Amino acid sequence: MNLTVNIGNLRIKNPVMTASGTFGYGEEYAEFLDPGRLGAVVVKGLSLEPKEGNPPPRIVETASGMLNAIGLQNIGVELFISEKLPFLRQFDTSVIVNFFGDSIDEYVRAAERLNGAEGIHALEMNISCPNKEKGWCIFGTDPRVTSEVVGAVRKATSLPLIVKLSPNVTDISVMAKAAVDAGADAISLINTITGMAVDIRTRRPKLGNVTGGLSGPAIKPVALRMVYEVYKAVKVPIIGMGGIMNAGDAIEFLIAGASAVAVGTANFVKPDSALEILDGIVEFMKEEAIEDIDSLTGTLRGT
Amino acid sequence: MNLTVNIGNLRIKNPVMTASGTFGYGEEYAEFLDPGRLGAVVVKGLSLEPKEGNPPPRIVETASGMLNAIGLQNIGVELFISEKLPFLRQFDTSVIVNFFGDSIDEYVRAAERLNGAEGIHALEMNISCPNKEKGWCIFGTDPRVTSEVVGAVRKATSLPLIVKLSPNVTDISVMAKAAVDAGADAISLINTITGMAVDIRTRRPKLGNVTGGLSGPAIKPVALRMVYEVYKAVKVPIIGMGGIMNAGDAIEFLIAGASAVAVGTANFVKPDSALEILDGIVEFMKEEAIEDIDSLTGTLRGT
Amino acid sequence: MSRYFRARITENLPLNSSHNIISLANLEDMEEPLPGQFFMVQINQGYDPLLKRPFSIYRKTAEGFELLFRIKGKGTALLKGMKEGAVIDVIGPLGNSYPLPSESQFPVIIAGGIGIASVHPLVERLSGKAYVIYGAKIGDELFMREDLEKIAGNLLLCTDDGSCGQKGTVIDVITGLRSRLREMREVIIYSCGPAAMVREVTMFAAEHAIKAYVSLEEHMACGIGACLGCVVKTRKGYRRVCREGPVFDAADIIWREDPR
Amino acid sequence: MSRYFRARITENLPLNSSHNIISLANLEDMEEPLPGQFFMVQINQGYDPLLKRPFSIYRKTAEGFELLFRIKGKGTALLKGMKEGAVIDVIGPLGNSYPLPSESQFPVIIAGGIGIASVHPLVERLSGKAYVIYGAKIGDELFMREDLEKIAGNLLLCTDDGSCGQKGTVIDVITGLRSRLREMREVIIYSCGPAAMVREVTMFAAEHAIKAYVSLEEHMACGIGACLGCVVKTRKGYRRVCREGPVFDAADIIWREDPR
Ligand SMILES: Cc1cc2nc3c(=O)[nH]c(=O)nc-3n(C[C@H](O)[C@H](O)[C@H](O)COP(=O)(O)OP(=O)(O)OC[C@H]3O[C@@H](n4cnc5c(N)ncnc54)[C@H](O)[C@@H]3O)c2cc1C
Ligand SMILES: Cc1cc2nc3c(=O)[nH]c(=O)nc-3n(C[C@H](O)[C@H](O)[C@H](O)COP(=O)(O)OP(=O)(O)OC[C@H]3O[C@@H](n4cnc5c(N)ncnc54)[C@H](O)[C@@H]3O)c2cc1C
Ligand SMILES: Cc1cc2nc3c(=O)[nH]c(=O)nc-3n(C[C@H](O)[C@H](O)[C@H](O)COP(=O)(O)O)c2cc1C
Ligand SMILES: Cc1cc2nc3c(=O)[nH]c(=O)nc-3n(C[C@H](O)[C@H](O)[C@H](O)COP(=O)(O)O)c2cc1C
Ligand code: FES
Ligand code: FES
Repeated sequence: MNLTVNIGNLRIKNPVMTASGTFGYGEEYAEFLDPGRLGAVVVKGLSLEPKEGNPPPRIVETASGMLNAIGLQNIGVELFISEKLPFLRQFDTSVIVNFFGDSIDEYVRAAERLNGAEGIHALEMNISCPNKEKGWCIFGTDPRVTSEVVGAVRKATSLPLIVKLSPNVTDISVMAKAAVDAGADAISLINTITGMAVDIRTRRPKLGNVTGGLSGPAIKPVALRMVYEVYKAVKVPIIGMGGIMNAGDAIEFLIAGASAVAVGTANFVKPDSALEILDGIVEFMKEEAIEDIDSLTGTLRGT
Repeated sequence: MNLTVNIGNLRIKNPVMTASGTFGYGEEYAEFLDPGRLGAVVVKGLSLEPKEGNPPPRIVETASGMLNAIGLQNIGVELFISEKLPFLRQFDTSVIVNFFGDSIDEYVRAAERLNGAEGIHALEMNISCPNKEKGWCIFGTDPRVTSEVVGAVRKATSLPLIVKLSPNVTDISVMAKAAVDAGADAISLINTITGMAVDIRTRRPKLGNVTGGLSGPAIKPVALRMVYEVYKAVKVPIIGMGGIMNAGDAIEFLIAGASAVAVGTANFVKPDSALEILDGIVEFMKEEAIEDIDSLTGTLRGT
Repeated sequence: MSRYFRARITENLPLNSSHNIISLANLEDMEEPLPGQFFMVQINQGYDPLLKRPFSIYRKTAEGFELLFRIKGKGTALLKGMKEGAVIDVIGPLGNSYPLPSESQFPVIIAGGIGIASVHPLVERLSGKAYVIYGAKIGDELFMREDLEKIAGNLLLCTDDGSCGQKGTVIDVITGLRSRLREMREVIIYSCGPAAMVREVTMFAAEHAIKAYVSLEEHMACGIGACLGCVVKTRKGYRRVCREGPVFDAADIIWREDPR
Repeated sequence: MSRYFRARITENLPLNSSHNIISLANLEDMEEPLPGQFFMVQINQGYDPLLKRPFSIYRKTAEGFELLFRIKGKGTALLKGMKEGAVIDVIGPLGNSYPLPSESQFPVIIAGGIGIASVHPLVERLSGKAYVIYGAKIGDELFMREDLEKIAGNLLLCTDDGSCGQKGTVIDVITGLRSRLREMREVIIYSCGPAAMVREVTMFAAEHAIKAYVSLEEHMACGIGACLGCVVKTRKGYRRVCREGPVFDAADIIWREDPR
């Protein structure tokens, strides 16, 4: 049985990875599952300089989901390379580094710095973050800005480049096309959907940042639809995520067009979810006599 | 205690209404709750001509939500007026007629016909439907098309005009502004978020129409955020909906900026939800010594 | 008397690993159910699962009613886990019912698997007068046989593996009866079971110009006719299983290419 | 030995209408918990509620452990409904713990309401050696008193309504002890309870230059330090309650304007 999939010219050993920001830098979860069995570990989003993040509360549970407003807190590229990367290098898995910036220049400099580091197999650009120059609008909601920033980063790195799309757009396929035309080797989606919650007694937002990102099973139907739309629009591999809790969910994403999947919120619910999902996919392939995982991707029938 | 709220120059007796398509034409639910106690009954979306709708399956349950692909099946404006409206006239409530068209001309003609009918207190335009002329793109995802169709309907009716927005857009406040500038007396939101589900054994979509609209508690955080954004953008009254299951949910929408709320999917779960929610709001107003429901709207603090 | 009431679980008995019979005592009055009608039953505490589940009324009891259910997915798994004493919301009785046979009609009831739940009240109603053909994959899934022996005029059991009754499907059985049926006075078929089986029954009825009423299933949200979610295609257009159905004249149904 | 294991509920006893004590038997080995540590406990079947819930380890038992919990919202309501025999996932023991007092330090433990659950293992550990001040709104919410009488060196109870022990808050009690504390050798305070109370305790400690360790609460997703969701503001920057906490040196905490 062949579980390997290609993300640009990176070959990962199986289609299950962790979603950025839900798996830290791998250390905390290593106790609950062997990172060496994962297709890839995607680390918490990094910026050039350390970022302190948003004031608490940062998390609110919602129906079959959760809102988070971490505010992209991270230790910065330098500390990551010196303190976290060595730990990840021990494992027989691919390390995908998620990163972001609040200006195109910051994106480029972060990408350049990461490019040099040993043990990084691919970069995932988070473009669902505010653009300081353009009055804090989100990079990933305007195809022109998207292609501008992706194009700039593309020049700055020789690593496989994954662009992670924001679902908070009218037509996700337009964003995917813009990213691919600008040089993305792969597309990952979806990032969280912006939402909020209110404490009716204090009449205050339940999140320190007022709004936050919705994740978990609640958003799965939306994520799946967007993966399907992007699959019809671009030729590059897709990493699907959004509410994947079990193998069945993951397989839905593969059938809809994803080549690989990322497990996010599920890690919080069951710390060994990612491997349980991998095992379930293998089980399914046996039952359905599927030899090669690639032959499952985009096989949605009757449409 | 004052529960009445104004939607344009329509005064409804309390802020709780039913969401279009989840309450039929009122007949089925009259057995479970007294429509006369509702602020308003919003009927299933009507088109000029009857519409047969989508092939089954039309419904799939999802985590804390459901996908529907009814395909706007309805009996058409004429039959509604002759066969359903008389029933609704018996009750001491406001009747709000939701309608749509697949061309601007159809919208206008439907509005004109409804305008004449006795016992209709307001119109709610559903612009989350495909535009035949513009290659089936959705009216409500382009501000120019939105203002064009709203402007045309505005001229065709003297009734209070509510424009119901689609959440499948990058910036909901832009759509709200377009609708208001074109003459909308009020804004209602959100309609369903497009999603899908896949049967992994048959590899077919679980919906006959492939994609459908996500509703229920799963979407509440997104709906609440959009109501908050629209409240900051326009001055007209807002009817908030999306996953409202209990009084607490409804009150969150009021605090975020809604003047009234609509109860949708909750009707399916508990057929008397709408009145339970109304009673809960009254209870809350007593506890918090709130005299006038209006004084709750848009009172979100610390932002 | 309201069709929205609460009921307390008095017993929740496993019949085998995948089927339970659950008994409920009504806390409010219930309308008299007709054969073939169903309830929308609450199976959740939180919002996942969210919707009520439709279940045929297997039997009316002195204090309430019984449901016979198969553990299919997460809702029925939760229902299986519900303990005696738990109180749940119920909407119903809902839908139409099996039209009773006229004097001149000889009723043949065909049930496949859990479909027995839907036709059981009809078998009771026609006590002794009906032919009942009841099939399942294995004998272990032919439920309440003793009880059926008593109330069915003539009970023909069959299993795919022959572990109980005749080896074969209900279609094999009814086909075997062809000649016998011909001799009989006008026959009327009532059937409920897996979509594929019900479909074959309608084919059989059409071939032999036999009147047949079948109970169909579709996913439901409201259960009362308001959402238009549960339609099936008929020669009269889309019809709501929860309202115009679940029992349909077999001749009216337009079957989908792939029955699920 | 893993910090992710399953446990079976052996008893789920209501202490009053809004509080239960639940006993669990571990199905796998558990690491030895330290005073002040907590578990992330599964309370769901479907996906709503979704996240595990953090609970202090009230007491370690021969077969497993006990939690003392308040029915706060939907998760704890579900936990209250869980029956003996149910098996749930548990992550832990998690977080840091109360640093034990040095020989020269005299421990004063201050618990408000359900906060007793967090400090109870410390009271056990310091058996007889600590002053314990335990307050609640009403006497009905001062739990396990007999047990505390035994293990606390000196137990001072108080209630807002005076229905049990001294009338007033734990702050009133500790303030009353001021003079006595001064005479004593170096005092160290350990405290857990409602945010507003813990905050006042830290104020008191600051005023009187007393070392204080307090246990804080924040909403949690992972419970193990990965999501950065549970931070509190400290003089060293944001710190994770689930990892650098839940026990913090009171002097380090920067309180929010509105403690919730
Ligand atoms: C009129 C009617 C009467 C029924 N009577 C019985 C009965 O007496 N005994 C019995 O065991 N089953 C009966 N069913 C089927 C039963 O409703 C489903 O097995 C049940 O809803 C499955 O729920 P689940 O959560 O376990 O499965 P899931 O697959 O997890 O359910 C997911 C969603 O699909 C819906 N769904 C799945 N299968 C069906 C189905 N076959 N029909 C309708 N909705 C479905 C569920 O209601 C839910 O909304 C009846 C169905 C209908 C329409
Ligand atoms: C380290 C730690 C130890 C705790 N120990 C205990 C204990 O021993 N006994 C006890 O009764 N309670 C304890 N709590 C509080 C307990 O976790 C909450 O009361 C519980 O999570 C509420 O869940 P709910 O679903 O009933 O409430 P809901 O309000 O419905 O919960 C909604 C969400 O908010 C979170 N939440 C709500 N209140 C709190 C809170 N005070 N702290 C953290 N998260 C919260 C929930 O975990 C959930 O994610 C502890 C909290 C922490 C952080
Ligand atoms: C707590 C938390 C932190 C996250 N941080 C990041 C991040 O730093 N960068 C990023 O691209 N996505 C981040 N995400 C989004 C996830 O990677 C993922 O896209 C999203 O949660 C949907 O997947 P899920 O529903 O499986 O969680 C975060 C999500 C959560 C819940
Ligand atoms: C079965 C169903 C049918 C619907 N039909 C319509 C419709 O005809 N017109 C419309 O504007 N909205 C329609 N909606 C959207 C609802 O009115 C509402 O905007 C949406 O469901 C969100 O609210 P909820 O989460 O409370 O259901 C429909 C929703 C459902 C679930
Ligand atoms: S389930 Fe709503 S119409 Fe039948
Ligand atoms: S709960 Fe995730 S870091 Fe503390």
